[in-house]
Amino acid sequence: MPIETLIWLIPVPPLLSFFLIWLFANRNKALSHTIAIVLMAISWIISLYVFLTAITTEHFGAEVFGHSVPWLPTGDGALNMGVMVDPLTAGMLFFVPLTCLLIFIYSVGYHNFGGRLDPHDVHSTGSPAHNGVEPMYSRFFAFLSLFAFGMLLLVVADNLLMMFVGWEIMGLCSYLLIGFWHGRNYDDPKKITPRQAAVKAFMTTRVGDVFMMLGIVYLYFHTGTLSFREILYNEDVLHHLAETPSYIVGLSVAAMVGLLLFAGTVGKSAQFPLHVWLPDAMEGPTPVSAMIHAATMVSAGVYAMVRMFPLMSAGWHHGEALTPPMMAMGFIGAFTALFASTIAVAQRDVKKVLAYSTISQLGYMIAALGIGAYIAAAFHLITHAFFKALLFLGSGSVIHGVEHGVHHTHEHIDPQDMFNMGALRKKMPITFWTFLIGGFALSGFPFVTAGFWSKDEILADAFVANQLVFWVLVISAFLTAFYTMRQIALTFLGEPRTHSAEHAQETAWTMTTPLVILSFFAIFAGFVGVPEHFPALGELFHNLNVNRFHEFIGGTLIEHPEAVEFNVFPLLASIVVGVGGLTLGWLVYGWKPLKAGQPDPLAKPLGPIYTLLENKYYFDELYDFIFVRPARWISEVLVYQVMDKNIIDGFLHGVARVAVAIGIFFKGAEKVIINDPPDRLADFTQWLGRSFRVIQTGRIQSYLLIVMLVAVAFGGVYYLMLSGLVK
Amino acid sequence: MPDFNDYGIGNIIVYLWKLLGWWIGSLGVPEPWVTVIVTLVAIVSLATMALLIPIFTIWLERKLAARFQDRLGPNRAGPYGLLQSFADVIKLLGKEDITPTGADKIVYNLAPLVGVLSVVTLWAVVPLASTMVGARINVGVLYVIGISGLGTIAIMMGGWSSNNKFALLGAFRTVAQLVAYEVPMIVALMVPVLLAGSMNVADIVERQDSMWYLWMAPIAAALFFITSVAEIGRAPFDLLEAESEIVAGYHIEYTGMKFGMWMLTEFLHAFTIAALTATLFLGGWNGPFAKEFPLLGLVYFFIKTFAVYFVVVWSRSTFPRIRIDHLLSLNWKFFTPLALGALVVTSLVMMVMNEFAASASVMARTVTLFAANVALLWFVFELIRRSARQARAEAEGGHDEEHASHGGDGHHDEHGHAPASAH
Amino acid sequence: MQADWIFVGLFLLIGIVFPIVPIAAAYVLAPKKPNPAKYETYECGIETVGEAWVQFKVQYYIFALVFVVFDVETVFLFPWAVAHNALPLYMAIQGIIFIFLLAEGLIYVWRKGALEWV
Amino acid sequence: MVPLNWYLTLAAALFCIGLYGVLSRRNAVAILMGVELMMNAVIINLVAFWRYLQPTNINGQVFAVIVFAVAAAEASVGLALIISIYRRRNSVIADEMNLMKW
Amino acid sequence: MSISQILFLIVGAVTLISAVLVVTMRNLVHAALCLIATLFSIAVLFVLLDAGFMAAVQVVLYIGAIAILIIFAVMLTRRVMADGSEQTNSQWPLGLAIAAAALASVAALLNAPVWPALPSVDTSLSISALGKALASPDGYVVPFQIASVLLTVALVGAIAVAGEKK
Repeated sequence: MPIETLIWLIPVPPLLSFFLIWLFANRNKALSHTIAIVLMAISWIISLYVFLTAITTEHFGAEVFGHSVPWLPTGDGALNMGVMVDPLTAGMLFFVPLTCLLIFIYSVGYHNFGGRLDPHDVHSTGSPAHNGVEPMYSRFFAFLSLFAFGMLLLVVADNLLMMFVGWEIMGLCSYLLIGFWHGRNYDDPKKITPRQAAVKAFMTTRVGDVFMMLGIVYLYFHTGTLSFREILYNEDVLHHLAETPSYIVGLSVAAMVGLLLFAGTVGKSAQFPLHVWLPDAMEGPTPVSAMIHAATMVSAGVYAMVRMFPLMSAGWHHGEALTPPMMAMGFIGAFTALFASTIAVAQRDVKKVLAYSTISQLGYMIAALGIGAYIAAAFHLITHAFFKALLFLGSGSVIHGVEHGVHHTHEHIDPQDMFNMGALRKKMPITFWTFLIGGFALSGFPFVTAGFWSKDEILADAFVANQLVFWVLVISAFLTAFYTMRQIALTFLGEPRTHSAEHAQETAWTMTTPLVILSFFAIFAGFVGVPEHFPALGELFHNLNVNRFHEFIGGTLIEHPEAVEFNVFPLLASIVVGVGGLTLGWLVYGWKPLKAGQPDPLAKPLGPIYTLLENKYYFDELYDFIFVRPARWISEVLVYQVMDKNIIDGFLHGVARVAVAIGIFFKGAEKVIINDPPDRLADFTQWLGRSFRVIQTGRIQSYLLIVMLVAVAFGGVYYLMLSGLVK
Repeated sequence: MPDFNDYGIGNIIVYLWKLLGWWIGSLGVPEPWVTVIVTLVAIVSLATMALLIPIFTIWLERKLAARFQDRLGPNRAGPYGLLQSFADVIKLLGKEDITPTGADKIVYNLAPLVGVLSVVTLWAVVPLASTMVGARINVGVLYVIGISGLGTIAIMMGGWSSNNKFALLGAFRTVAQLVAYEVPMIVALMVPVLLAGSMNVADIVERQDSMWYLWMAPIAAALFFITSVAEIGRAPFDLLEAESEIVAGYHIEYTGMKFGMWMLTEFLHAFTIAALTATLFLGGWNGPFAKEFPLLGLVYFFIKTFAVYFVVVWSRSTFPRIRIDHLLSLNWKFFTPLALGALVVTSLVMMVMNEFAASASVMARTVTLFAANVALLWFVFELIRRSARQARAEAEGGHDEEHASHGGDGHHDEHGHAPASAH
Repeated sequence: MQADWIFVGLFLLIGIVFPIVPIAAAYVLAPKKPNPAKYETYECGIETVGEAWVQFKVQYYIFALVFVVFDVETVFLFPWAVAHNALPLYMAIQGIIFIFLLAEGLIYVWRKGALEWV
Repeated sequence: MVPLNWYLTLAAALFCIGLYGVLSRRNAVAILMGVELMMNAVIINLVAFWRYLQPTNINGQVFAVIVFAVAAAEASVGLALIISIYRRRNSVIADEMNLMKW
Repeated sequence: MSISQILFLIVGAVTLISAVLVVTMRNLVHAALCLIATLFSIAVLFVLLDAGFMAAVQVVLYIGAIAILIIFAVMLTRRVMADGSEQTNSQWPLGLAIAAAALASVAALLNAPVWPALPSVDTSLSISALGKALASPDGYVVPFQIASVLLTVALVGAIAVAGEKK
């Protein structure tokens, strides 16, 4: 079968499984997950084959696999629907289906497949199962499959429109999956429920998506095509775009489009200021958090940026001034990285910490792109996907174990709060070790972890490109290492702080296996990107012909970006902050472990800052204050109270009252002669109201009448314009 | 002056026609009008023939019916009672024309005209011989369907305007029946269209020179014949004028010549559908030497038509009247699915043949199509037998016998679907 | 082409004119002896009760409905049938799909019991 | 030859007559008749434009055919609604169908 | 004035007059019959436009099917609308005005531009061309299939709405 056909086939199986489960299998749990997993595996195998073909092709990137057919006929020509695999896509194809598959498998255990259906759940679906199997099991897999379809579609798409379709499908799925436990309610009203979280995520990402769509339309308006090949890998088009000025003074079209598209990414990849949805998205089941909010969807935003990099950097060459979009990416990314990591330091919820670390890591990638470190960004994208998925799944496993304890001991504690854990090392060894690996990868433990290499490359590039960004990133790297250690220490070390933690137990093999596999990649995925002239190791891996990542992905671009020459300072910096952060974390949390009920040792020294961080800089409250309240106020007070009640009614009544008053006055003065006009006026007012009311007959005919009235009016106007009577 | 030798004895009618045209032209009539006039002449002669045929077929039918019932039939008026119909016509002329009080005058008087129109104009597209083709319009078949649709309207008008319960009831029944039977008829008509690749009746006939479509599409032919018999409301489908139930149906109030017009409509329609069946499925004027000798084609055409007409009469005098619910469920649950099936099967066979055996001879195609039809028929009957058996079993299990005796396999569906709904 | 349609048009005219002739003849020839009894509605000699309007079954309407839908189908299928032999397989199959979609509707009506005359 | 705008004007007139019917009739069935008139006006336009502007291109007729299908669907469903309303409320007066009004 | 123009005027007059009758007649059955007349003359118009297929479809579909449906509906619901009763609602003068205005503006609009004359090309588009267009993927196969879905849905919906509630 030609490779193009295979590429077409990659997204199909998940979609198929979605429909199969939805239509036929939603009664049978085993059948559902079998369908989902098997079909996902198929599409993984296909993608793997495509990937291998790609990396074994000489000068891949100069020519790519691609095939497209006309899709939407437009006025001239048609929008094509097509697939394309270039080195970047190949890279994505390497990890996306794999992670999805692992998460599918993980979900089986996570939802206690094989456990009995708790009678309580049967009646109240929509809230997490009580120690039993998830009642909405099949639905979960259907949604996951649909999600995987969206992601793969986005990856293989060869044009912006198709990519956007996949993008939106994922938006929908994240809504569905975050709100998966739509029936769940909490005791304290301030705690956000899955329902609200879903809506929040959907709305927030919409904001970005609208901009992105504008960008797409604008791009199409200027280029007449949306195909990546025709826009991004075509000097003339890029040049044209970079030269043409846009509506906004000082911005070229390329910059304009770039900014708009980046706005989309800001929404999807939860960059500042649209980051608020991601932490709340943790209300969804943990596999969802792992899949959507670590491995794939949020990285889709970054992927989009990497993909559009030639457009972003149109008219930019190494060492020159950054283009506006790149500048925006650089600063927003760096800021997000720092800002999110600071928040993460003070979180208690094991998943929230990871959520914020995700945000900050994404900020890393965006910042890397902003300073032109194309390959570093792609590299970090891939490694991060692995270790962050690993961490999330690990945390899910932890929560699961603790929940088991909770069910065992009937304590009323939050099983996600790290301060209720401790000493899980002995209880859950596999989870511990894998989590440790993931954590070290995240914090960039030197040489042996994937995270180190990718992060180091970003830092190296940043050091050359932009000092400010570099330092910000360094600090956030330090914080990252710190809170990672904090998390590990709180969760696994010390002694148990609750009975639940004591009775926690290791989770099923379906959950641990993915952890092991992912941890493998969390270590070794880094070696493909070891810089060539890195002392010792560089030579070694080069001779082993492992670290071809740079040239491979680099092949995507027209001009192959040359690697920055080796500089020892950023290397030292990343080693220092990595190890330093970890040690500091150890000193604070690991050295003398916390007792039960003891507050966070950071709380005292940091004081108010800590509360500030704990409350995420009060961003939710801020947005609530800036956007939500005013909207509600406008709708309720302004429109209803003021306009309806006061202005309109007030006007009518007022006129009436005035009229009556005048009438009485005149009555008093002159009974007979001028008694009528005011009354008439009053009557007129009433008549006004009545005649307005008449419009609201529930009769279709009178509505149609009005419609036609307007239509005719337009027709007349148009005729006048046609005949030149009206300019 | 057209030369007789160009036409020859076999084409004499056309020769005379051309001669007429030349003669009128020689009188100095401008060209377009000549065409109009000669066309009018042709039409008038054709229409006259169409209107005179019933006078003969009524006699024929009565004769045949009598024979089937072992009687003599009309035998006083003229030799073999040949003049019987003329006597009837004269009688009708002598009858007083009554329009009942409360009747809707205009519609009442318009109805029979529309009725006649809806039948006579069918002859516009029936090719009588290779050189005698009325209108070669490329939508002939649709034209036939549409015009017979007018007949439905006529019946509706007649029944409604008479201001008579029986008439209205009859009209409603009729329309329900006609409308219902039009569905399988249309679908069946699609089969010859599909085979011929044209809706032009003349083309369809010409395509049949080597093989009648009766053999290529037996099911469609049978369906078309049966449904059109239902369309004309002949026994066994003559519920529209079931004397025993609704007296005479929609034309109960009509008397005199208007009644005569309704009669004319019915008999002419009977003959017309015979002609259509002959045209669409029996090869129309096709036959040995019909091409070289068009007059012969005319003869063939009428032979075939009368053969079919004979079958109509035969079935009329043989089968008992069907009850209306049976009639309709027969249509919806047997004819319609069967017609669709026949269409699908034909299409599939032709598809495969065009794809893989494009060079297959007509004979081969015919054999395959025939086999496919037979297979389909066998399959359908197997289905019916099975469901009927099931229905009977259920009926013996307490259901009233009447439901079990229905044809069609709807009942086991319906029973399986809602067991209680049967009673 | 046009000539053929002229033929049809004239035929329609003739078709409406022809039956008028005998009716007119009858109008001339037939006797006229008006008599109120004659003009009453004929119901086998019994006095008519109530107006001609009778409550009708909705079933009539249902059948007309199914008929309409199948009639529209013909509009689409006739061109397909005409073109059928000239179409490649993948195009000819479309008609089959079309038919199956409609058969689906028929089956629904059937299952719903709307085809029963009860 | 007949100029195109004769056809268009005819269609417009037909449309407006139908519109008047729709706007002013009380009986729902009569309203539907008006709708049918409007539909036919549309179809006339389609065919006329096809004939005058793109006679060699089949699209005009395809469009008309599709409008036919839509019209048929509209008529059947609309009448079905009327019938069912009639059977529930024994009325076909559009004004009296005010269950959802206000 | 050529023959075709005279023909057009006659047919058009029939169309419009019967259309007016459709919307004005008190007796709905008469109105329905006038509707049939209108539809038929429209079919003739199609013939004048060389659209024979359209004409045939018009007769088959509108006269043969939809008109029947309408007449059935009229007859089924006839009792409640005694022909004597008021047939127009309170807003009919307004409706009339609107319709007239619409006609005026539209007529003004479409008589403003200069329309192309009747092209004298061979318009005998074979019906098989139509069939091909309906069945070919780069033609109208999707509308074709959607139409059948639409019809099925209409059938199901109508039956569900109008069917007997057992």
